[in-house]
Amino acid sequence: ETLRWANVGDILTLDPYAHTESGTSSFLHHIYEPLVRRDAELKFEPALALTWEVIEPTRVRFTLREGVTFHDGAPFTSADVVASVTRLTHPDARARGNLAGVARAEAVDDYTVDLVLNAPDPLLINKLTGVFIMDEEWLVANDATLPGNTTTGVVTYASDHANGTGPFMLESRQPDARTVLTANPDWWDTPIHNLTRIEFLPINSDATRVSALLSGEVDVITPSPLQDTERLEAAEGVTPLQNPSLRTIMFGLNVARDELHGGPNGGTNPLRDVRVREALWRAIDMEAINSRVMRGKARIAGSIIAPPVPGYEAETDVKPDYDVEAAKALLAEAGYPDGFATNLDCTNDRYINDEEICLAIASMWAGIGVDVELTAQTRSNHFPKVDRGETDIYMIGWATLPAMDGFSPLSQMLATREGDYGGNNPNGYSNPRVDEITVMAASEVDNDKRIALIEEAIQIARDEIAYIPLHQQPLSWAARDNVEIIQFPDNYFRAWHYRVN
Amino acid sequence: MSGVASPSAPAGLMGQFLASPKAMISAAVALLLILSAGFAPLIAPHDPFALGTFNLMDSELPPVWAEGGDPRFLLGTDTQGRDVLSAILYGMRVSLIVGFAAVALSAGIGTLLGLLAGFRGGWLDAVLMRFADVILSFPTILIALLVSGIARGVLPDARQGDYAIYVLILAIAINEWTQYARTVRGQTMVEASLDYVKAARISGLANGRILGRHILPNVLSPVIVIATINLGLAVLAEATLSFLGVGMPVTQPSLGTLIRIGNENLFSGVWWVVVFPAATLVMLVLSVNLFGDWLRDALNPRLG
Amino acid sequence: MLPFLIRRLGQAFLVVLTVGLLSFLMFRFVGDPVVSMSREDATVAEREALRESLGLNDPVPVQFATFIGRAVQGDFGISYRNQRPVSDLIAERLPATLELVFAATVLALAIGIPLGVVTALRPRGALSNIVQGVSLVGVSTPTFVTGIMLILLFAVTLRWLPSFGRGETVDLGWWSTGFLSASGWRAIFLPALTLALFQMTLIMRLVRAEMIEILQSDYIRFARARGLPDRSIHYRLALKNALMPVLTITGMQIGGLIAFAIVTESVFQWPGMGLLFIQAVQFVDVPVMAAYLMFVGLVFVALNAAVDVTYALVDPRLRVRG
Amino acid sequence: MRSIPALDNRLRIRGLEVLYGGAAAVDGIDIDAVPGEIVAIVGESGAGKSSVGAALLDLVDPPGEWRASEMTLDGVPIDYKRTHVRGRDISVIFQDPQTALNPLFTVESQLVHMVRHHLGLSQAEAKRRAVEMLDEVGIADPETRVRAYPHQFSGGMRQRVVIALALACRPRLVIADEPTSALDVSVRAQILELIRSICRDRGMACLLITHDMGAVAAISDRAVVMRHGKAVETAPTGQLLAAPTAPYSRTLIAAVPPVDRKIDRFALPDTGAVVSDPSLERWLRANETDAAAVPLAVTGLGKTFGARGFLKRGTPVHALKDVSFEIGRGEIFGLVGESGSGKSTLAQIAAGLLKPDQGEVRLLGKPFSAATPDRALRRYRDGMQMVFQDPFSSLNRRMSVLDTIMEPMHGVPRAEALRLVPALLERVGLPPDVMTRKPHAFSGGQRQRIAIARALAGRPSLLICDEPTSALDVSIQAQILNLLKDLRDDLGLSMLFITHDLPVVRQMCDRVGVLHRGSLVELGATEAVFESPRADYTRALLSYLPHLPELQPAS
Ligand SMILES: Nc1ncnc2c1ncn2[C@@H]1O[C@H](COP(=O)(O)OP(=O)(O)OP(=O)(O)O)[C@@H](O)[C@H]1O
Ligand SMILES: Nc1ncnc2c1ncn2[C@@H]1O[C@H](COP(=O)(O)OP(=O)(O)OP(=O)(O)O)[C@@H](O)[C@H]1O
Ligand SMILES: [Mg+2]
Ligand SMILES: [Mg+2]
Ligand code: NI
Repeated sequence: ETLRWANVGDILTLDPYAHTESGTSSFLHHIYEPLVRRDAELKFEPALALTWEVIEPTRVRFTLREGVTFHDGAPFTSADVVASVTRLTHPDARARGNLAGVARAEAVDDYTVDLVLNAPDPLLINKLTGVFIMDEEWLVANDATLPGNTTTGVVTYASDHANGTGPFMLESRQPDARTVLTANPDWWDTPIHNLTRIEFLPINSDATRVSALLSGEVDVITPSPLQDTERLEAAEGVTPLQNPSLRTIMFGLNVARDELHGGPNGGTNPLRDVRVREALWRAIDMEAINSRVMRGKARIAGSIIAPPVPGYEAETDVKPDYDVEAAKALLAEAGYPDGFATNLDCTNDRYINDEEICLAIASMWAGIGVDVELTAQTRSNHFPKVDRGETDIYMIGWATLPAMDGFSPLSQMLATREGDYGGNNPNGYSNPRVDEITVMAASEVDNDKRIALIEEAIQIARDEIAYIPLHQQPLSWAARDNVEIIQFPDNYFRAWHYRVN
Repeated sequence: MSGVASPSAPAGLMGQFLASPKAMISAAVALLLILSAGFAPLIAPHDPFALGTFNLMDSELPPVWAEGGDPRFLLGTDTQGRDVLSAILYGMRVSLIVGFAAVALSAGIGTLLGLLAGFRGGWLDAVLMRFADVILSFPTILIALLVSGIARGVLPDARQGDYAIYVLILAIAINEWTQYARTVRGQTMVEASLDYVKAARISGLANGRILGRHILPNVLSPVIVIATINLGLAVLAEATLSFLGVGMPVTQPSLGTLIRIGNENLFSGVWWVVVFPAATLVMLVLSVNLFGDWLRDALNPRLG
Repeated sequence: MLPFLIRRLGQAFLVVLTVGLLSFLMFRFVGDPVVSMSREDATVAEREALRESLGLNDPVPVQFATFIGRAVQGDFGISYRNQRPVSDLIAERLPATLELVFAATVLALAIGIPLGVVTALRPRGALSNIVQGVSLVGVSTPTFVTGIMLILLFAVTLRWLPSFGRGETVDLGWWSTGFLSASGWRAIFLPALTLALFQMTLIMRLVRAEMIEILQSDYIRFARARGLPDRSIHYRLALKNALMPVLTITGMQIGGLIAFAIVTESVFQWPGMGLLFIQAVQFVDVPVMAAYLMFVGLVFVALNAAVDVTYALVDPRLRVRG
Repeated sequence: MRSIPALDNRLRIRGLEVLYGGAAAVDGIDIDAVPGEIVAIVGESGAGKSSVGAALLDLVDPPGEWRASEMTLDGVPIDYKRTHVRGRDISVIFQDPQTALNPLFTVESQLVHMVRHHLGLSQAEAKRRAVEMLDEVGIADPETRVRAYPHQFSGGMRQRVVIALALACRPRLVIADEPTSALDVSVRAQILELIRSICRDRGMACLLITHDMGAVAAISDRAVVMRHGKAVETAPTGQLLAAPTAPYSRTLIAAVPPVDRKIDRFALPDTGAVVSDPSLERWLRANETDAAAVPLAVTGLGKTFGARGFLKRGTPVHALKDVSFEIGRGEIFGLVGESGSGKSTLAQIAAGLLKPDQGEVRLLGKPFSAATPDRALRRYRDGMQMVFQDPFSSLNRRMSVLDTIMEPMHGVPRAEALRLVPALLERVGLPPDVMTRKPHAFSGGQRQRIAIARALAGRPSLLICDEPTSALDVSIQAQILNLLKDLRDDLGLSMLFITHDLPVVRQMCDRVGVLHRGSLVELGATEAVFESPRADYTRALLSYLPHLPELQPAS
């Protein structure tokens, strides 16, 4: 059976180490496989590795699956893992951050391989789910052992050819038009799917994508605009598919500066006052946003991480009640009875209905006297601006991927910006205990202790309202009735679980 | 001997106007739209630019006559609960400001440069025309990106909403002045070769005066015609730019922005969010264009 | 002819250099490529290293010199987004865009010219008014709306034509064409129509204006006075004269069409250069943007030259003597 | 002269009317013509001459309509519904050979198209016919020339091509509407001769529409004088020229400048004594500059135009070569020469509108040469004014008469100017109340008067007139010439008078220079040059002059 899959964007490249985009990873997962993959519940499950054990704090041993072949027929062995790890950790590899902390791979025998770490890494397995294994002979034969790189000018054969071990094989690729996969008859796993062929059809324009589904030209679209849900429900033969995702949408608050960009506000930065932050949060009517803007499909959040993510605690996940009067009272208490002026920066092409959400919230904040100057712009302008600290309040979405672990927001968004930490914390949030926890959690190999640490930090962030969480945005896809599809919260498309009837 | 009045006499223009229903209807529609946009703050039932005044819970109400319509919102509300009618009136205002300003700017620059190039000739002409080629090879869309990019770089702390409108005006004007320049240049060259210009020179007029007093009034009528037609095009260009994400911000939507937003809701059944702004835009552009067309024909003595 | 070509070449060089400068200036401001190029959770150091390796920390003149130095050698570098040579990307996308533009131009001429003639022959007739009115409605609607409406009508409701893509393509050397398969023909129709609409109206009006003018000219009056039949006067004699300026404008407009293809291509997912460009803008893929802009500039200059040469070939008054 | 033809008329028109929006441009005219006869239709501009031709071809422009009580060709009523009436039965020769031929088609394809359509010849026969026709109209080497494009022919040859096209299907009647007025004197004579001989040889009737009395005298058998849509007189040509009976015919004939003798003024009945305001006269004379200065002295003037046009092809044109002459005070100096001989170039240099390459001009003592800086030009032009050929383009169509005339009056207070302008208008024979009108409200002759008034307002000592009357019909021309002469006599103006019309020169100028390809080939007192030309070129020019022996002596 053929599955025609229309996605919003094309994959960037076929070279798994030359990009950092999750959409591309999701697609390449059909061709290439990691040592460890996630199952239908997103739990770890052996893939190319059968077992693994920590034999030294910085050395992890993997026993590889035997009898696996690459699409060109070459057998899969430890040499392939070594070559892949070498290629991925090469300084020129765009995606080398995906395997940060791994020094090298050492083959023990044909089916045993050690990963040598710089320091103990509790998240190694998480990272490995995103590390696809390439074939050494193929890389050598095609002179593709070096990853492609913009600066060095290396152009690799691997960027438009592929040879993996995965359930599907590349048949043809026309960028931005059509990439065709065929089922791998020699796949080591027992297929659940009944697909013989996947046609991957990028369609950028939302309306066109929906049209293509309605006209029967494609079987599934990812994503499907939320506002078209009702129309798709009404249409013959197609169904909208919606489920919560891991991505939490929130507002970052700039507490680094003495004054806001949006206004002098009497020489103060109101956002430094936790009461102000609470007031802002209380003034957001998330129910309204969910029912109107998100068509009831989002999950209102009180925590900065989603339930499936390790480190999530239901107790932390509480949103203060929507209460305009209380919000006004809090503002008055903080010394801003007439509100204050601030900028609000949002994307308009990154998250589901991002612009609409911000506009609605700006309007709600205006109701408690906060004078909001809203800027909604494209991501390539939004994020650099955020990173330069030129925003007061800004929108950000965090899915904790690819690790899918609470350590990700902890180290990136909560820890003070210094060294490897706080890469996404440009707004000056700093709490010594959080920083302490971060360092401890980074190398804590006891998972229970580690989770407890993360939970504590996230609770602190919740208490101090370091971020104002809004919701977990839904996954919104749509498909023809004859396809059976599972939506994974990490927004991966795993066609080897799908069937066309 | 008797003087014969030529058919393109100004008095005849008014007469022709009154005789052409097409001209009168299009002018009336254009005027009505322009006026209602101009007086939007007075006639619009709501202020769609004031963030605090709309309520998300009022969102997606259909027009009054449809089932579930709310009398407060004549043409329904958009996905944010904004009154569509008010948004259209205000949006048209933004569109028209962009259109008029861009047309005025481009016509001004283009006419001036065209006059100079046509009158002076030589290297000035060559440089200006080659420059126009370069500009022409940069489509409006790209110029808008360029201008907005530069604005962002030059005004680092400025907020998008503050300068978006100037960016749009500049972007459209930068692209369109070339049309005026080319036309005016050609026309100027024709006029400058006519004997009355020589006569003026012999009468001791300086070049500047000759340009301003003699040539300018005579090259103006094609400029007026292009301007009317470009007004429509500018409004349209603004809409396209908004579609590509370099247009007006959502907080001050223009007609183009409204259509872009509405376009996202094309399938969702809230047709009024896209149909009314789009119809307004088409009506505006159409009436202005029709009028411009008529004006061109009317000013062309051969068709008189 | 030779001095003419030399002049044109010089001019082309200048235009492309200016375009290069402008596009270069533009990159500084469209956004930061580093964000799109790195992982969401990249550390500050990782991003800084990337920025450094891309040369974004060099002084602006150094960057410009490097850029131009490589560009004149035809090396536009490697795309930030796909890590593939930009020249390959452009070459890969060129056929799609050119075929689209070609189809749109043919469509615009095939419909625009007859309509222009018809409306010129009876400038005040009812048919003329209707045609002009309808065509004006067409151009008064933004391209993206027209595109979606056509998709809704022809793809979703009637299911006659595909809503996206190019259909089957056949490779002829490095050129992939959609003209050799039925699905290719079906696929090109809607985008070409969308793109052609504006040109069609322009050509129609131009032909109309020219025809009206020419029909008043002495040589047409003379032809009439010699008793030549109207049909041959209108279509054989007058039209040929009227087409001269149409040729110029059409030629010049092709540059504009390539630019406007950006919108059409993104609505119809037409895998051409416009789509490539718009994605490059979103990603801040500087090398691709630069190459695209310079390429469009070059095409424009080339078209200008081609129009002049054709003009000289078609109009005997301009032909080289001897 | 031949006698009035017999009754076997080729063409017979009775009661022809042409109406434009209700107004009759042709108001009941009868015309007859026999085979081989050339009937001239003359009259002032707008008299309806062309409308007669248009009606005969059923080509009256749409809002207009025509009717006739009788219209027969060889006794058969003309049925315009038949396809081959136009082109095969009746054909036409247009005025301007530059615009009458489609530039994009070869002469052959235009001819072939024509004969194939009307005569149904085969392609090969049609081609043979095309060559024959070119041969017949006197184009040398027709086999090769037939494949040329119109722009590859000179004006005269183009007119021959036009005639070939008109006559290709051997029509029985040809209408020639101003067939020579766009042509040079030398060419004009040849074309007239060609028409004459073809009519005679083929027995074709011809209606010659013209205001050129020379042409009428040279080739027509009979003439119809039209005025305001009516025929005021129809008579054999000789008789009409010698003894016009209708008053209008008399005026018309009197306005024709005679070639063979000089008359003082044209005897025009309706131009009475000019009203002249003494204070205006004083004002006009108040500006007289140093009486000793020579108004205009030209020495060794040379001007070369670079190659021009698309792709910069072609060779440089030497428009003027070493031209020297002087104009004395109160003198009218005539400059003649065929088209392209450099007359206008000289005028423009003298007016400081164009820089010479070599030599020097002195205008009232002020020098002007290649070295003169641009900013000195405004001073240089003081004391000089110019009247241009085309009264339509020489007035700014958006400026009122008042503003136009006031423009050269520097430093004159507005109140004063408001007094002077009406006086000036009266001086040139216009009612003062036209001040507020714009040019479109005036006829060509009236506009030329306004242009003269504007020139006078600059209080010039030297007036340069570049073909001031060639766009006007003879009666208006006579009025303007009279006016200019009066101004010279009353104000002592010096004039550089440029024209290609030799009879006009004879009537106007004291001295004359003949330009030929940029060189001054002859220079002398007018009478002397006319009576005993020295240069061959002058002799040739004079030989083309129409002879109007029958013209009655003007009083
Ligand atoms: N198409 C037209 N529409 C309206 N009036 C016209 C038209 N053509 C000619 N006339 C008018 O008809 C009258 C006669 O014009 P016609 O061209 O026959 O004169 P003419 O004797 O040929 O003049 P000329 O010597 O200037 O060629 C003029 O008053 C003119 O203005
Ligand atoms: N601006 C110019 N550039 C190039 N050549 C020119 C220019 N003006 C005139 N010439 C050429 O110079 C020559 C003289 O032209 P000029 O206009 O002086 O002739 P003319 O005697 O006034 O002719 P006409 O009787 O036709 O008015 C012609 O061959 C003309 O083509
Ligand atoms: Mg006439
Ligand atoms: Mg001349
Ligand atoms: Ni009269």
